[in-house]
Amino acid sequence: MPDRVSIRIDGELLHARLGQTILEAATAQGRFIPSLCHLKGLTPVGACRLCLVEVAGIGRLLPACTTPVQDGMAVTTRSDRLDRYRRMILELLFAERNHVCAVCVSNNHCELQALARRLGVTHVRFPYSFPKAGTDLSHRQFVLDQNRCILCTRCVRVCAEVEGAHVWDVAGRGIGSRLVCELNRAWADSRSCTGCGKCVQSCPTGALAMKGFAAEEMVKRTETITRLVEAKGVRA
Amino acid sequence: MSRARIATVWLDGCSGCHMSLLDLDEALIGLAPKIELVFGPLVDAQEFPEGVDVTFVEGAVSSHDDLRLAQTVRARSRFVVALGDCAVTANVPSMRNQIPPKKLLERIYVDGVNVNHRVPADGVPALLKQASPLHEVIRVDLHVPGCPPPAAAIGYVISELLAGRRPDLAGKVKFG
Amino acid sequence: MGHTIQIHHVTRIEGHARIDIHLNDEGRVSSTQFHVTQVRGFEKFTEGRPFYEMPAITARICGICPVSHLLASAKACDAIMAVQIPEPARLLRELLHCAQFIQSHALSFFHLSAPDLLLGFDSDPAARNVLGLIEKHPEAARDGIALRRFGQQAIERLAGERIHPAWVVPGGVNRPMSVDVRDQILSELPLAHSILRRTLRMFKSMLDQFPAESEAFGNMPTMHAGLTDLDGRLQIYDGIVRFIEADGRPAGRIARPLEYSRMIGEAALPDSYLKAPYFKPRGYPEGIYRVGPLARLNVAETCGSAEADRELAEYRQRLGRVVNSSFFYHYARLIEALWALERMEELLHLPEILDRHVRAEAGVNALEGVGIIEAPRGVLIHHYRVDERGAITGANLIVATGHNNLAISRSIQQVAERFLENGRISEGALNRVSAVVRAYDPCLSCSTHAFGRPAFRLRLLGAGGTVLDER
Amino acid sequence: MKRIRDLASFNEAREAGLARLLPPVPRIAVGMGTCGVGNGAEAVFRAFADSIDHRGMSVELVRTGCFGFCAAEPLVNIWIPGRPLVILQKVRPDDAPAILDDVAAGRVPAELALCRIDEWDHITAHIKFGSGFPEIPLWNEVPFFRGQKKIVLRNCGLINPDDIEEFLAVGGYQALYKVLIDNNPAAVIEAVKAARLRGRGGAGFQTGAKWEYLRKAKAEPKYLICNADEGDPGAYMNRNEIEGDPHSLIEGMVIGAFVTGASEGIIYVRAEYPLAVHRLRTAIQQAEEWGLLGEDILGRGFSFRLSLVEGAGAFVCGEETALIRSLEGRAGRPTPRPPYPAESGLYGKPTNINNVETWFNIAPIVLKGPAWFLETGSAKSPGTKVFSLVGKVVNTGLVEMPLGTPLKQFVYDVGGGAPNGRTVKAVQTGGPSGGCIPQEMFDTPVDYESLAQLGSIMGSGGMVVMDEDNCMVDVARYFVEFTHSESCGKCIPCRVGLDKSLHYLSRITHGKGTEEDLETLDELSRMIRDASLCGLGQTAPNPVLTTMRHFRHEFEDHIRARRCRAGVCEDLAISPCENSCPLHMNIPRYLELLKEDRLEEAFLSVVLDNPLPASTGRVCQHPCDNRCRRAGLDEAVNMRDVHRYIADSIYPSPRFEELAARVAALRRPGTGKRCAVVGAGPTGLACAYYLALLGHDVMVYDSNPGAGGMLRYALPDYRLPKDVLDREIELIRRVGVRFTFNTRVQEHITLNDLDAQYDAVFLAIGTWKENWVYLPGTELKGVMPALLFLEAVAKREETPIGRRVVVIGGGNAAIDSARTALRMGCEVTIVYRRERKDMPAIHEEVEAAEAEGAKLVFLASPHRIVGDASGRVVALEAVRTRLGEYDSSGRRRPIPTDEILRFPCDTVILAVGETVDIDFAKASGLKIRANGLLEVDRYTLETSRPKFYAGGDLITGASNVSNAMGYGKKAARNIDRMLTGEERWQSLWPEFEYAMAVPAHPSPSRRHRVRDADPLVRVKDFREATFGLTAVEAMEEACRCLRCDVRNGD
Repeated sequence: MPDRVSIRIDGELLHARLGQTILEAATAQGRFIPSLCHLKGLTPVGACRLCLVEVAGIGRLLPACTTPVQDGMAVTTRSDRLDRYRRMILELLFAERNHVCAVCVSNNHCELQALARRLGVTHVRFPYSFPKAGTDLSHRQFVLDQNRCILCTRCVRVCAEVEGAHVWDVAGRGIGSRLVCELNRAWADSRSCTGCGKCVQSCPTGALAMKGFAAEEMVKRTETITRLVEAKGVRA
Repeated sequence: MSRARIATVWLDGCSGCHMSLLDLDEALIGLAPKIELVFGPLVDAQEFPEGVDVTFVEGAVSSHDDLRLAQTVRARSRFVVALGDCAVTANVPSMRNQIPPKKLLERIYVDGVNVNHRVPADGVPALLKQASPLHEVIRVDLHVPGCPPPAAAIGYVISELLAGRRPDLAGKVKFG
Repeated sequence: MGHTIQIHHVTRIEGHARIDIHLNDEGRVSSTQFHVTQVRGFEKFTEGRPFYEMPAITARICGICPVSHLLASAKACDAIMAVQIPEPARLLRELLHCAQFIQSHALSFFHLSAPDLLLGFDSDPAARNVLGLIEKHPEAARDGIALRRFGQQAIERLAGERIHPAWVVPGGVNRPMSVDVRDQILSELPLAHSILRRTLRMFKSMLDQFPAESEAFGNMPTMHAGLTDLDGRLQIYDGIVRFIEADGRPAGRIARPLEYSRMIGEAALPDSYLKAPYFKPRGYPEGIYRVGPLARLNVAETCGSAEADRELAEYRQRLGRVVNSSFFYHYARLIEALWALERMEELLHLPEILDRHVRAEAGVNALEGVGIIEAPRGVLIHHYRVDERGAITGANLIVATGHNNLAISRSIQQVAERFLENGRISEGALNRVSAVVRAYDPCLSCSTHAFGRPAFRLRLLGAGGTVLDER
Repeated sequence: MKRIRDLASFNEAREAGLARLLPPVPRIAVGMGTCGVGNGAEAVFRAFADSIDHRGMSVELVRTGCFGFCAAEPLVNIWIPGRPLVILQKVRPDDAPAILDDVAAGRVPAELALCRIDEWDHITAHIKFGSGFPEIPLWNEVPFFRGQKKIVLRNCGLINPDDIEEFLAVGGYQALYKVLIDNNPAAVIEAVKAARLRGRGGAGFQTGAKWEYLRKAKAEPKYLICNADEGDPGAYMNRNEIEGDPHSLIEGMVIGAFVTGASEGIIYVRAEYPLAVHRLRTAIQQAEEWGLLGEDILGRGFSFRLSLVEGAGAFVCGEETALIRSLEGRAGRPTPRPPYPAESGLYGKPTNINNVETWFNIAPIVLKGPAWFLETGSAKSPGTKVFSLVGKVVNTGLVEMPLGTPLKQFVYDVGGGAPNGRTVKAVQTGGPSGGCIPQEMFDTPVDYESLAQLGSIMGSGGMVVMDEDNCMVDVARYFVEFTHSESCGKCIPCRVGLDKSLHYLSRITHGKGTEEDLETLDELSRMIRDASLCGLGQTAPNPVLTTMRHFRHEFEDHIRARRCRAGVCEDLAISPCENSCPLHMNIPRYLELLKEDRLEEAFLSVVLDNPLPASTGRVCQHPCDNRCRRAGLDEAVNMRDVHRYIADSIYPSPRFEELAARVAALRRPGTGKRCAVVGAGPTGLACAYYLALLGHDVMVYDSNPGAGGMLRYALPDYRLPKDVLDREIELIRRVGVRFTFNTRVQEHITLNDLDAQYDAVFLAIGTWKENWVYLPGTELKGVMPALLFLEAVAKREETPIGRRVVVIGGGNAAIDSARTALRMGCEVTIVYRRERKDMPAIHEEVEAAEAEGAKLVFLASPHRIVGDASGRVVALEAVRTRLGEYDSSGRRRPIPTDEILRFPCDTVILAVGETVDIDFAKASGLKIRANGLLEVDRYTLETSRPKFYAGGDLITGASNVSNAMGYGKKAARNIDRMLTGEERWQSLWPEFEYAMAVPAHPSPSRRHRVRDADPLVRVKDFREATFGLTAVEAMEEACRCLRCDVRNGD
């Protein structure tokens, strides 16, 4: 089997490595496919559905982050339908919790906010849920604000896969899903948290933040996570 | 050419969006001959007039007064713009939405005072259960998010509307 | 039979309010009611939020003076962290605040009140606004816009945004000032200075045109409150809150912010979402006092800058040591703006203002913190309680217009009695009722932590409470 | 010792089993699946056991699984050696002694017998029970079983599931033996592929192909999983299959393991199925002991370990990747595919998952071959599928039908249609993720592709039948509520999207929805379907999308008219009776007012809701009866006759003047608007009355010399005395309505004239044109249409009627004609082509006609009218029909036979339906629909011409008085809104103050009925034939109301 394959992305012929996902292949060529749950270096989960693309000959939409490239694959990353669906998904996220961007620690540095701007979401047509979502301020250094959580599980994965602590997981189901620390403990009471802060740095929104950072101050350094994973990979 | 009849309305917001409108600065002087400001915090008009071309609404819908005014605005305006995050998303005013209004008011007017421990009820509008974005109570023609939206975006919207075009805001505005 | 006049929206103020004027059977004013019609509940819904988010959240109380809330809030947070912020940060915060004073005072004077003063209280209401001003008095309008822009631009240069910047943080500010910014602001000062001088000249020349207004716009003996330093100089960022009697005698002071509640009590009103603070030693409602430019100049011995002090001297020569007519809020406002400009220049020339140490960092070191500053409209108090983790457990906010609530109500009554004749109500008279409210430059948005409907509503109610007329 | 190692030991075990299945003594087997136990089978079993012990009888008593007919449980099988197996139904514990008496005597209790089985094809074996009992129907002669083919359920309900030897006796483990002996796995996979067996879990993927992937996968070990996580509400196929025949599942899995190379098997079964779990555990243990599972199976050196895992009841764990995560001990959340389980499944190893039912099909395919399997079902979907048929059908239960069977066969033949004469509206297939298929599409064959085409799915086989009492919006809401709460929450479309879908649907059911909501809901649903990660999300919008596609009008009713026709959405109605009333009378209000002895207010309440209460009180079809919740207690409240009583107490009394004045005083101030109403029938009168009350100037035009339309000219006097009608019309005059009689539209006044003179025009012309059947002989003398006949009688005109009359038809006009003719001294026969229950006429009227001496002939389709040389009628000839298939109205289609019936007569009255004479409309620019009726907006009743509205028969065709009046009322509301730009409707009703409390202890009391005059007396003249309720009866009837209008918090 050839190591390299040729695929078409939006009509353009590109080369990709076998084993790469569509998202990796596209990103390597500088192409943009929106995503929120994906973070390079962590196991892709295909949960946010923003990276859905159309693949010729396949009836359903496929997540670019988990679908491996195949030789001769023709991928469409932009279409009227995909644009509409992506906007709707973003709107659903905004409607789900209380994203008060204006006063958020991650204002102007938030991936959700940036995607909304980029994809032209100017309002949320769905009624807001305005749920009661709490905060966990117990940790000395960090804060969990459920109001801003989009359940992308990057923190869950980075903690389990990179740090090896598995402090975070998702409890409940459906609309009642929420991030929990271990078996629903206060963060400060965690027995496995190493205080490494990788979860904070991988979080795309203001859900996980450093304590004491005021509005607009929380800039996440997701690329450090990716670099760390790559460095580990080299070591291994 | 007749002047465009423009109104500005402010519901449950901080006036920041109106201030951002004023931040057009000298551009306001250029705008003055093209528009007639028929209602708003900057002008003396008691009733929201009929036949308004464009109404900019700042603020979330939070009380019964807000709701009524929003409905009047819709009935009497050709084009309604939700201006700023409070009108678009309910923003900071919505932070009260998890709390029953009664509790909220009692905290302020019963627990929070030294004299006359009681919630005002005479001549003041009742609070709605939740503060809502404008489009959840009336049809909105254009949304301009931002806290506040930048003056440039507001200027762009006004000039496009005056030119009879529908402004395309993709990439120009954001929440927050 | 008796009437009540209702002003539905008081126009050209920053907030939602309505006025009811009750007339008795002889058609004379029997009572007035000032309803502030919005409430937002910042005190309650901030519970549970991390305290260091408070500046950004409470700034959303008001888009006109967000800086005041940012600063009061940041000061309360400083107190919770129990830190003394670096001196350069203190200077930068004050600098920012001065810029806000200028833009806010410009807005109040030019955009909101100048239409009354320049076009006339009785002029056509349809054109009695800033656009009308642009048409009839383009120079004044341009001056107003330029002066406001100067303030807003300075805020933007320092803090990144004109409205709701995120620069002021607990412990200081989050970025030092660059030399470039300092030089830019410095270069813009002269223009602003010339506008202010011109405006003051113009205002003084007009003073004689408003004898009735000077006499009846809330002309009453009340206490006054404002911030000064130990030497009695006008302060807006930090200092001691002094209370004086209507004749100037000292009445009390708040030296330590945490003790504010010894001096200030709050009363709920049955008919307004705006609470009424009062001078506690005197009780409610006798403890009426005023805050804001008029009060500040009454409380202060001097401004502390050369030109402003010259103007202050002239002001006192004209009106006396303690000025008790609220009509002169406008005059005091212009003098203050001049002072703020001079203070900006002074601050910008301090070498340490460019220092890079602008932030103190700390966690929760005190479970309670109070920040008191002078907002353009008067004393502003933020009071927070937190738990060990830093979550807000209680907040109380007393804003400038709140302090003035009782005074505004009385002023309305005074104007109503003076200008309503034979139970009839002319548009101009109604406008004066609104205008006296405007003189206080009330920020009802701040006061109810809501900004609301643009104008007052006015209702004329019969003795039985039936609505006879609505405007 | 028990281990089977060779054919000899195999046969030995079979013989032992057979001896238990067909013992030398009678065998009694009680159906004890969960369903049977739930219906009391335990007690029945104990009763038998006690009785047998007590008598010391020699009887084998065993437990068995469920035979599938849930509606008839508990089921008991009785086998007496040499006789057929007889299945008894609805057996109660105290039946046991009598049954045992019978058995002892070699009999079976015929009255309890459901069916008999002479011989049974177990597919893997054939059992002959015996012969006899010809009076008991064979099992497949019972409608419920007709058409069923039991492949999967081959053993269920017949063998003892806890006894492996009985399973062996019916050919169990034979297929496994064969596969192991043949030792040709590839051939088995080929056979499964050739049989085109598709996964019965719902997705329908080719089982053979899946097995092949697993066989080819390199990694070890390989896992086989049986998905028994059946979570659809209302579906219980897998439960019963396991409970009835656990070894078939095990055998299928062992075969699968051998041919794919899997060494570990796991059955993932719901913990909510304790009995299934218990029987499986027993079966696994037995199979291991017998050497059919575990190490060295059948001594052929092949090993396969099978274990059982109980799922915690998450619906999403039916999705294979989520199920695997759950087995691994992680949260049951699905993962994207690829990678597929065949490549990387449980613990990252190759894994194959099949549904319970799929495994059940394996042994038959192995033994009988793919060709045999292909004989059943459709080309693309061979074989059978088990469905759980539940909901609004008479016969509920587990049904195994060949794939491709049309839906209507399930609903009507097997299910027996809706109970209580209701109309079936839709079937939901595939459980909460499936779609609703409307009754018009019941010809659809039930297979994977056809269902998908309609937006539904096969799913695991749930089939929920819905009738007119089901609100389709509520149905969609219910299913979304389910999937919403079962969503795992991993992907956003499903997690948040369903939450918002539910929000919109709830909003619509609460009457707060908007048309924009519908659009958003549609777009959102499509997104959820296309963008969700797993099958749960991808299929969850199906109920919404299909109901919006097939029942859009119901959504629109909720949104635009704020009505829920089914009366399910409580916020949209005052009470079920009010909701069903075409006039939306506030029935609980007048009942309560009467109960409080406030007759005059009760009258006001009635007459403000309905301007012709004395008429409707006599002739309304009373749909309210069908909705009355009292019927659940004893009988429906007689609401119609109470309002007749109220009207009859006032109209002829001196109080009339005062009350008429009170009604007239409610008239709103004059608006100065002028309205014309064309037609003084019930529709026109209702509209005119309300328009006048609303302050408009109203003129009613009619071609007749008096008002009332059909009420006056078609309803015979014995049903509605005309002096009663006159009083009602007098009241309508008092509120200001004026009339112009003897004026026909187009002839005397044109629509353009009306347009010029009035601000609004309401057209309410009735169906005066008789449908003419194309029957040879209609030109003969003595043939006449019903309406002309009735009109002539009403106008006291001469009618050329003979002595012997035949009436053709089954509607009210037919019965009216018959009863009128009887009163004229004729001998009357009514000929109707369908059955009695299909007659559209009011049931009581049919009975009255019969009592008065009319002869009724059913299932006779008129064929020709025979005349003599002078052109006079001498007879009617009809063809005897028999009942055929169900048509789209859910009634059986009459099919002609060869038998000819002849009815000698001199008069034939045709009452086969009426239509509107629409010619006037054609010339006036009014749009006419394809069915010949006027086109109007469903909600506003506006016609295509501005200012013109229409209602009643003109837009619906022939209907009944209340329906017609309902349209008039609705039109008045819309016309008023158009004229004034305001919604003033509610302002017409004064505040009625009355108690709002439900009766604390409703004591049982029968419904009071009106009394009829003696048929022999009443048939002699036209005096009113029924007497209304007395004051005491009316009051007692009012007291029977359960006050459904009272809500919590009132």
